[in-house]
Amino acid sequence: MTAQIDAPRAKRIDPKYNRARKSRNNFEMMAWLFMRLSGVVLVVLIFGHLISNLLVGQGVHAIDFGFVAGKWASPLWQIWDLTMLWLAMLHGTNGVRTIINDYAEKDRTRFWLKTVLYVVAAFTVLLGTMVIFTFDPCISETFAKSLPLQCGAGA
Amino acid sequence: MQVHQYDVVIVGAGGAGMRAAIESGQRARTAVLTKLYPTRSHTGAAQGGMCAALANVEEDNWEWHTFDTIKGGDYLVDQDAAEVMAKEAIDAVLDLEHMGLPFNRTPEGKIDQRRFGGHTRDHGKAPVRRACYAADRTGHMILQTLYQNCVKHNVEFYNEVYVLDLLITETEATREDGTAYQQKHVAGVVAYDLSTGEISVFQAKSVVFATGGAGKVFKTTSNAHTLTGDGMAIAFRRGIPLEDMEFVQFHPTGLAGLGILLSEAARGEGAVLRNSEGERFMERYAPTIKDLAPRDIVARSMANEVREGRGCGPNKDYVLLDLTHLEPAHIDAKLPDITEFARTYLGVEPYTEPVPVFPTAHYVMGGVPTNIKGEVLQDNDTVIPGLYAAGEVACVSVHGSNRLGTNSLLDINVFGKRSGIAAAEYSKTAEFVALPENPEAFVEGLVAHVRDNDGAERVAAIRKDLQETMDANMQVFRSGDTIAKALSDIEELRERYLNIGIQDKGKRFNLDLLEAIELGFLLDLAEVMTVSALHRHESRGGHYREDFPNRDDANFMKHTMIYKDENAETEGVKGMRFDTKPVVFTRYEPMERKY
Amino acid sequence: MSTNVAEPASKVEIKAGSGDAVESFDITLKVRRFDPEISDEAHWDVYKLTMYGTDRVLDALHRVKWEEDGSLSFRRSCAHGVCGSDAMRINGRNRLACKTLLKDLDTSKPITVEPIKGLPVEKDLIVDMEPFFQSYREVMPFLITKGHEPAKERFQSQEDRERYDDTTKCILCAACTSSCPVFWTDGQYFGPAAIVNAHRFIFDSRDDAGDMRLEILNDKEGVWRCRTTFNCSEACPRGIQVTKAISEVKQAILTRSI
Amino acid sequence: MSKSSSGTLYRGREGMWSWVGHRVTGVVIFFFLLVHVLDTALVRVDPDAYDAVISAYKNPLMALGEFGLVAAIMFHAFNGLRLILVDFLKQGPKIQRQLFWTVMVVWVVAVVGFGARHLTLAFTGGGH
Ligand SMILES: Cc1cc2nc3c(=O)[nH]c(=O)nc-3n(C[C@H](O)[C@H](O)[C@H](O)COP(=O)(O)OP(=O)(O)OC[C@H]3O[C@@H](n4cnc5c(N)ncnc54)[C@H](O)[C@@H]3O)c2cc1C
Ligand code: HEM
Ligand code: SF4
Ligand code: F3S
Ligand code: FES
Repeated sequence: MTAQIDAPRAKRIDPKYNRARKSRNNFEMMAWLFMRLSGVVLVVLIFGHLISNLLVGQGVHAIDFGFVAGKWASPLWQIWDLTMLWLAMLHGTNGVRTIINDYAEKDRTRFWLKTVLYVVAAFTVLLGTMVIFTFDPCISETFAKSLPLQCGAGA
Repeated sequence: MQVHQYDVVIVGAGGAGMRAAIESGQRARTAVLTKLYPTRSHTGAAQGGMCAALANVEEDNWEWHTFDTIKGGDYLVDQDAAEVMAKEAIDAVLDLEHMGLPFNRTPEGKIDQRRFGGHTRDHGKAPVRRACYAADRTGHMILQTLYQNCVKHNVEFYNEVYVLDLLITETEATREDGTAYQQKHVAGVVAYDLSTGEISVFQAKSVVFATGGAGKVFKTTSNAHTLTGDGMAIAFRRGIPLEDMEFVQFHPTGLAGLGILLSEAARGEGAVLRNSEGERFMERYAPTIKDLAPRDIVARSMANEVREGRGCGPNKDYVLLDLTHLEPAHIDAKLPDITEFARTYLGVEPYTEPVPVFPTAHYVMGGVPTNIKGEVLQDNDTVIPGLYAAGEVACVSVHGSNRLGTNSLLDINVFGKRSGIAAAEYSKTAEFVALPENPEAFVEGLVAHVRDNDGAERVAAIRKDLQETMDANMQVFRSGDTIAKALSDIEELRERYLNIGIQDKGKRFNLDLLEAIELGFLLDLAEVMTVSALHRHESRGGHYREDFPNRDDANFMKHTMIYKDENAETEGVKGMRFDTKPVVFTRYEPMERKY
Repeated sequence: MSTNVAEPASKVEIKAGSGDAVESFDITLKVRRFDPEISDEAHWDVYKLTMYGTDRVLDALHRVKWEEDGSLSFRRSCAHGVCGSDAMRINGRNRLACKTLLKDLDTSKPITVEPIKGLPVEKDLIVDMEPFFQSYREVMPFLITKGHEPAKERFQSQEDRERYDDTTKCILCAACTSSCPVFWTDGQYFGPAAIVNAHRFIFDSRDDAGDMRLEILNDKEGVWRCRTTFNCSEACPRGIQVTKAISEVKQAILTRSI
Repeated sequence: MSKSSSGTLYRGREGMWSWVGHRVTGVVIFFFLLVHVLDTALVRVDPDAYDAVISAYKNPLMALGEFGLVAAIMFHAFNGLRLILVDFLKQGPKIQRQLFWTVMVVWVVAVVGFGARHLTLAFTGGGH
């Protein structure tokens, strides 16, 4: 049963306690600052989003393809949603990055988790951006009929 | 077993040890061995201040400081040493400031100073502001600052390494007058690593002892659990004498029942002592400086009030420290920690209620005899080359029979620095002294004996009995009878100590084992203290004998020296030899000590 | 400078002191034990003790060590909260055992005592402090000045002295660092204590190396890892506003870079 | 590190628990956001599929889920603002506990308000 007693503490500093390689640049500071700045902006954007989508009029029941199409017909909402998408994704990705940094125990795990995170985040941001920019209300027939001019359909 | 080699080995990382290390570390290959992490040392508990005649707030000079130190020590002070200390005090404070110590400041931005017991202007005319301070955390700041500077200078520490033996070899030598004697040489120390239980030898050209005090001989004490007088006892066991061990300072204001210290700075800032009748009784005992009289006088006055039935509380066994007339803001600025102690530990609010206090064992004036360079003496004047001691473990003697408040933080800085420099310089020219054969044998035997003994006696019980008899018989008031009683109790406890058994038989962090070894040190020291006290048929400074209430300069103006000597017997104690050493006088004639 | 106070009265009325004798009570102490020389697993030991009103958790531990089980190991020295030896987790929170009065705890339930978290446990309540001190040493915790040393003291105004007063109180007990959820994760974070001790010099008007320290704490393991959970501030036995100090350092780094 | 360093849970206070909450809600929102972008992307692919997915959101059970999500967002948002105040207000660290309780009150009010509206809409079936 007796566990081996090796010297619990080397006389001098044990190398395993030495901090991982130093990173002396402003990245963590900028990330920290970004979390706060984006946070403030996100409050406005997300609450605007929630109010318009879930509280005004019929609330969630009003949401359908037409609702979205109607919203994105206005450049204001396009920009709104686009900024929100980017900020939220950057904010969220950085947040999750912090969490991975905290809890991953091995450098390898940390590396892979972060790679997956970045790929997923990049994909999502690009997809979302594309959707907003290349959104085509006319792919829906019902909708195309109600917006004949824009879609140039039914002519 | 491992053997390490260093030019200088410093034992202890309190104020004295680290001050020495800063000097020595820059001059020679130095290791500091300490049983506690450096910042845990008890220097950090010191509160009130460190004296130096900076004259930042009022007229002052080092000569007055010398005089106060000598008078405060009831003329048993070696005056050359006191002069050195008072003179170098100014640089000692400035050194600390330059190292970064955050002193409180005057409106002009200079180091602020405040009053402290026994420090006066112009030879006793009135209290003077001489104590440099940082709130009531002066010791904390000193300890931190010194540690910080050790980090700066990359001093090598061996933390939680207990030194348990000093390696001494002897050679035949002859004195100038032709008499033969055994010259001691220091070869190193033997240490026990708490974390592994390994014993290793540190061979060194110079060794500096800075292991602090021995307050744990008593029950009620301001000292840490770890202040068990290791350095004194280790030196004593190796034939080095102990000087003036009968003089123990009882600090007047320990929290009643607990012993936790409330600094004299409280009185320096205006607090006063009161008895059960609300009387400021110090006006009767020391009409000039009242509550700021030296500690021995105040402590005795308090004990006397209690004895005469004017104590407070359910058992009438303490007096009160009254701060209620001070502004709360002033208290917070100057005495934040000690008022918190009162709140935390006694539940008393010092703004509005007086705090129960009673004398607490505080400081051992005696110790390992050294000269003003910090060199340890093997008798009245023979230096042991390469062996130094500084701080509370040493007896230079700058404190005589009663240390003035703030003079210890000064002592550790002045003599810490001196011994650090001297040790490093010595190591440059000296050779290593050959290690004795089986250098670790003694410690191995000691450890094995304690670990393997399966006796029925418990260490804690013996220690408790020791502390109780010392409190009862060797405290503020003593007499031949009480001292003899203490001594006979100690002899009994020694018998019991032979029969101890500990429960922890492991190697890792075996504090059970070390407490047992420390108890051995305490017993040795208690014995030396009582034997010294029995011999001194007078009252002087911290040593007050009811059977001899007066100072007797004709017979006792001399230091006590106790040696371990198998062939001798003193006061019925076998193995102890008694001797005396003259006091050094320069310019102050003994006078009656009145305040 | 000491303000002059009016000479106190020679005699005052003393209220009849609260003459109550100290009460005694029973407690159950649950201590987390671990000794790798005996077993690789930790376990709980339970002790029933009768203690008194002025007793602290440290007294209870001593009682166990001295009267029941000598192998119980913990560090302690000063016994009044100034040396920083005995930080431990008492009822789930970091405290100094010598500063925690038993009567202030709920004595109807067992009092749990465990080692502080995030540092390797060596035996019972003793942890390896080396990683902690390592971080401390890395922030250059000492005064660095340029130019000549003055013959007298360096001047410092009372306001300048006050500026860093709070962080000079640190006793390096590690209660803060080992209460920090970020420190628990991988032990790489510098931790609040190191930042407190850097703060002590960064804001000392006499010091000339504040920038270097800010640079050190701008590291990826530096101040930015703090998530303002305030465990440190709540744990600090010296009442240091730890999180505030960290915030001030963050702000100093920000203003310096912008 | 030895196993023995685990033990009981650390009894943090407002600061620690709000951080746990902040972290959990942050991750939850993040994953929702990924899904949300994906489902919204359907508008680019097939309106009917989009409507089908969205109608799932209108199911009362999902409404509860949405309610939870919005509650999470609100907690994260309000507490995020608190953290920003703690970081940038001079008095921030000192009043963090008061700020926390303010956040809780505002959050409860907002969540109850939102819940009343959203859940009535969801359970009464709304217009469609
Ligand atoms: C509560 C209190 C308040 C005080 N206030 C003041 C004041 O205001 N002004 C003043 O001038 N004086 C004051 N004093 C006195 C003064 O603080 C001490 O006398 C002084 O700090 C002692 O310093 P030192 O370096 O000799 O010992 P310490 O600081 O006690 O250090 C001893 C060192 O030795 C080490 N050690 C001990 N034994 C061994 C061993 N066997 N092996 C290895 N290492 C060992 C310890 O680890 C420690 O590092 C006060 C004392 C107390 C208790
Ligand atoms: C609504 C407005 C928001 C505000 C005000 C806000 C605010 C913040 C702030 C200030 C932080 C930093 C916390 C810290 O450093 O301790 C943070 C962290 C985080 N946020 Fe947000 N945020 C918001 C929205 C979001 C959204 C939409 C997401 C998801 C995509 C998100 C995910 C995260 C994550 C994962 C973290 C990291 C948590 C941690 O490290 O513990 N946040 N948020
Ligand atoms: S900041 Fe407080 S809790 Fe942290 S080490 Fe210093 S004294 Fe201990
Ligand atoms: S506990 Fe840790 S997260 Fe920050 S506020 Fe204190 S350092
Ligand atoms: S024993 Fe010194 S802080 Fe508790």
